[in-house]
Amino acid sequence: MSEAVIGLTRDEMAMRAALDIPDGAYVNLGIGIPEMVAAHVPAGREVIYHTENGLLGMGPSPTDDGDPELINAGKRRVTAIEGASYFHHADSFVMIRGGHIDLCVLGALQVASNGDLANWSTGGPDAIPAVGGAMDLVAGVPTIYVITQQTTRDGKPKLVEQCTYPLTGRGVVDRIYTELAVIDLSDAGFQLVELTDGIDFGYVQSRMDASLAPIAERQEDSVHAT
Amino acid sequence: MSEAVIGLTRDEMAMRAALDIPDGAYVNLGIGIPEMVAAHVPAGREVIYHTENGLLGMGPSPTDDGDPELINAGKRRVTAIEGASYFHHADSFVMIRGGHIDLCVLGALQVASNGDLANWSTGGPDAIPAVGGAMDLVAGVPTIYVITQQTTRDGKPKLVEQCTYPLTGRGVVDRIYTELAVIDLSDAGFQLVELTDGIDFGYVQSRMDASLAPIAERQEDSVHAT
Amino acid sequence: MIDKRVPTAQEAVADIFDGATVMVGGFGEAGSPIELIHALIDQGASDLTVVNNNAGSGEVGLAALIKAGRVSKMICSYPRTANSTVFPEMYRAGRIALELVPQGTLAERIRAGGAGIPAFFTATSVGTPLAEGKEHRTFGETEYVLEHGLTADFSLIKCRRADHLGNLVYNKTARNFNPIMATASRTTIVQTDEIVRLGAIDSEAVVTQGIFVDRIVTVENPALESDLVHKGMSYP
Amino acid sequence: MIDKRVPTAQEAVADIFDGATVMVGGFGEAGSPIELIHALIDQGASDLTVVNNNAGSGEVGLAALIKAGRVSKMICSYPRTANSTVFPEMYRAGRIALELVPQGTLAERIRAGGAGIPAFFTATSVGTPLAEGKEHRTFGETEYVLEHGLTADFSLIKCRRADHLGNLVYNKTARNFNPIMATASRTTIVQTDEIVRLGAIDSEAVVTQGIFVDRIVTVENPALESDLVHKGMSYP
Repeated sequence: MSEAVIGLTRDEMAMRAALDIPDGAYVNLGIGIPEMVAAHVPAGREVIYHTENGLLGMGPSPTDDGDPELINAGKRRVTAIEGASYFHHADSFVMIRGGHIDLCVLGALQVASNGDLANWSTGGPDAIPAVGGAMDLVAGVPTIYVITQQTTRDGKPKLVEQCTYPLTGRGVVDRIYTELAVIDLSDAGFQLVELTDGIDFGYVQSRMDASLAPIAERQEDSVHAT
Repeated sequence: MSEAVIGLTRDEMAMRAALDIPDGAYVNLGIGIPEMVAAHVPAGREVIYHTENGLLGMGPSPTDDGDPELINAGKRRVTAIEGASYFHHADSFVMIRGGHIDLCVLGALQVASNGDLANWSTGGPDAIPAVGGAMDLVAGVPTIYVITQQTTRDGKPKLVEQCTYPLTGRGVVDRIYTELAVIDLSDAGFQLVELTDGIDFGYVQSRMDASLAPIAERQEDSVHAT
Repeated sequence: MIDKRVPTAQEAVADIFDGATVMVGGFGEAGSPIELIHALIDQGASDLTVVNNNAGSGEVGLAALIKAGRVSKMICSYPRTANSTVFPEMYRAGRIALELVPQGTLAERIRAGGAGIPAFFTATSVGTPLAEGKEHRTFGETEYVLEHGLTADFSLIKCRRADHLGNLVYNKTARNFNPIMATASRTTIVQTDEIVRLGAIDSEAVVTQGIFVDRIVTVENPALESDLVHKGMSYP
Repeated sequence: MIDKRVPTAQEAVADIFDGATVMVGGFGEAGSPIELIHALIDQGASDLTVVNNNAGSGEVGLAALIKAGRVSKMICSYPRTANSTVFPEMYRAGRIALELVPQGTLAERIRAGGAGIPAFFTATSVGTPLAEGKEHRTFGETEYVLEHGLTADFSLIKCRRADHLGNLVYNKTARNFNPIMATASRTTIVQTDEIVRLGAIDSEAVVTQGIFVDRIVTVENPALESDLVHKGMSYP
C-alpha cells in the first residue's frame, strides 16, 4: 500500500448510504459497493430489492450452491424472499423506465457538478463498450445515489466540474457517498452534507476537481423524499 | 316478410366461410354471423380462437350458467379449451397488432372495391360512436374475411365503389362471403370466386354498387394463405 | 414495514380529488371493481376523467357514477353495450365528453403510460376519422399514427387474490385492463376477493407485482353488475 | 391438428439461413438455449446477426457460435462478462460488428417488434453517445429519443416446461428476454426441459402463449454454461 486508508471503508460507505434508504422503498442496487448496501439497512425498515433481470424481492446470496437460474444483474446467484415475483425483461424495465422503482444506488467513474454521471465507459479506443441497464436506471428512477471513492486509484478526482468520460445520464445524481463525505447535488453544484469523522472540509475539497459548497445552515432534505 | 329469402341463410354463410379456415390457424371472430363460423370448421381441422379481452383457446358457450368473468369480446359467457391461456389487454393486442393472429372474420356495413371496410359507425349525428377492437384487428391481422348480406334490410348495396360511412381500415378486406357469392378483393376490385347454387352472375352484380369481375379462368388462391 | 391493506373501501378512495383522472379496470362486468366505484360515488369527487373500455351498464357501478354527474369525460373504446343507457343520454345531452380510442390503442397507451413511454407509432386507425389531426409517418411501406401514453392519478382495480405486499392474480378474462392500469396510475387502489398469506401466490404466476399497488381492500362477495342490473337496482 | 414438437434440435434449426437475424434468449447462462445454439453451429449458417443481452462466455454456447465466425453482428447491451474473451478478441480484430443498446431499450425494442409498434420514444440514453444521430423530441419537460422496434427471422428460446400447443413457463430469472423474443421472431424455436400434457400448465400462469411458438424440442438435462466453462470445454 502506497497510501494509508483515510476515511470510511467500502463497507462503511455502504452502511452510511443504507441509513438513507426509507422504509418501504423499492430499490435497485448497482454492482460493487452498492450491492453491500442491502446488508446494512437499519432494523425495522422493510426494503424490497429489484434486479433488472426479472426479480422483485431479491434476497441475499444463497447459503448453499443456489440455483444457476436465480441470479442478479451482476450474474451472481441470489435468493428470493417470500412474496417475490419473476417477470420478463420488458416488464422489468416498465418498473424502471416508468418511475416505479423509488431509488437506485450506483457506482461512478465521474460525477459532475451539474449531476451528470459517467459510469459505463472510459471511452478508450480499445475498450469494449458495455452499458447494461445503467442508462435506463438513471433515466427512470427518480432518486439516484452514488457510492464512490473520492478519487481513482492513481489519485484523479472523480467529482469534477464536467465529465470527460461518456455520460450515462445528464443531471441525474442526487447524492454521493464517498469515504470522506456525503455530498448532495444542488442547483449550485456540489453541496457538502456531512463529513466523515476526522475529515475536514479542506481535505474533501482538495480531492475534487470542482467547487464544494460548505454545509448549509438549514439542511435541505428534499433528496430523501421519493 | 316483404321479400322471399334468396341464397344462403346466415348459418350457411358461416358454414361456407368455415371451409376456408385452414388447419392450425389462430382466428379471431367478430360479433354476429362471424361467431357462428366456429361451429362449422370441418372435421379434422384444429383452430384456436382468440378473443381480444384476454383469452387464447376460447371454447363454445357454456352448457351451464358459466362464469360471468369468462366472457368473449361481445361480453357473452364462453368456455376455455384445455391448453387455453389468459392475459391482459396489452398482451392480447400484441397478438393482434403484431400480426400473430392468422385470420379474422368480421361483419360489415360497407366494403369498397379497393378493400376499404366500414363496420363501426354509420356516422349519424345522433349515433354514439363505439369502435372496440375492430380497427386494431383490420390493421394487424394479415387476412381479413367479411361475412355480410349483399344489401341492407332496405335493399341498399353494401359492396360499393367507395365507402360513405367512416372507415374501419383502408384496403384491408381479402374476401367476402354473402348469401349470394364468395367475392375476393383483387387489384382490379371485386372479383367473383363462387356463386351460391341457383344464383347467377347478373343477380349478384345487380345487388352491388360497384363492378364485379367474373370468375377468373385460373383461380388465384393467394388470399387463402396466411 | 410494508402492509398495503386498508380496512374499508371508503378509506381507500378518500383522497380522490375533484378533477382527477381515474382508470377503472374491467371489460363489461368482468373485473369491474363495483364496490370501489360505489365508495367513490359516496365520497363525492366530481369533474372526473374516467378511463375504462366501456361506459357502464344499468344504473350501478360506472354507469351510476356517470349518472350522478361526477364524470366530465370518458376515455373508452366502446361506450355502447347491452343495457347501456346512462352514457348515451348524458352524451346526447352534451353533459359528458368522449374521447373514443380503438381498444388496442387504448391498451397500448395505458401500457406506455406505465412504462415511461410518452408516445409510440401504430398502424391502427390510419385512414379513419380517429386518425385525423394526428402525426402520420411511414416506416417500411406502412403508414402509422403517433399515439401518446396515458397515465392517471388513481386506478380502481379488481382482482381475485392478493397478498399484503400487493401481489395480485386475477380470475380468467376479468384480468383485461386491470394489470396495465395498475402500472399507469400514481395511486393504485385494489379490491380483492381475498387476501392470502405471503408466499401463497406462486412467484412464477404473479400477474401484478406489489410495486404497482398502493392500497388493498378485501371485498369478500363482490356484486355482479349483471345481477344488479337484472334486479333493476340503481346506486345509491 | 396442432403439434409443435420436433424430434431433434438438429431438425428444429435446419432452415436457419445465411444472413438471418437470430434472437437468442438468456441473460448470462440463465435461460440460455445452449443445445439449440450448438445445433446451429453444427448446421453451419453464417453471416448471422444475433440479438442477446450479452455475447457469451468461455468457448461454448453463444461464444462458440461467435468463435466459429458465424456471427457478423451482435446487438446487445453488455458484451463484457466474466470469462468473456471470444467477443472482445473478434471485436478488436474488426471481425464482428456491435450495436450497443441500453438493456431496457433493447427489451422494449424487442417487445415493440413483437407488438407491431415500429417506433417509440424513451428518455433512456438522452445526452449520451448512444443517442447521437437519433431523433430527439420533448414531451412535457423531458427530452426523449426515438427508438425502433426489433424483429428477427428466428428466435432460440429456453424454457422449463411446455405443452404441445407451445404454451411455455420458465424457471425463475431464466425468463428474462425469452418471452419477448418469442413474440418478435417469425419462427420461434424452443428447447424445454420437459413437455407436459395439455392442461397441466395453469391457464392463469402461462407466460408464453402457444401462438408465439413454432417448434419445440425436449432437452431433458440441459447443460449449464458455467459448468462447461469451468471444465474448460469448447464447442464443437
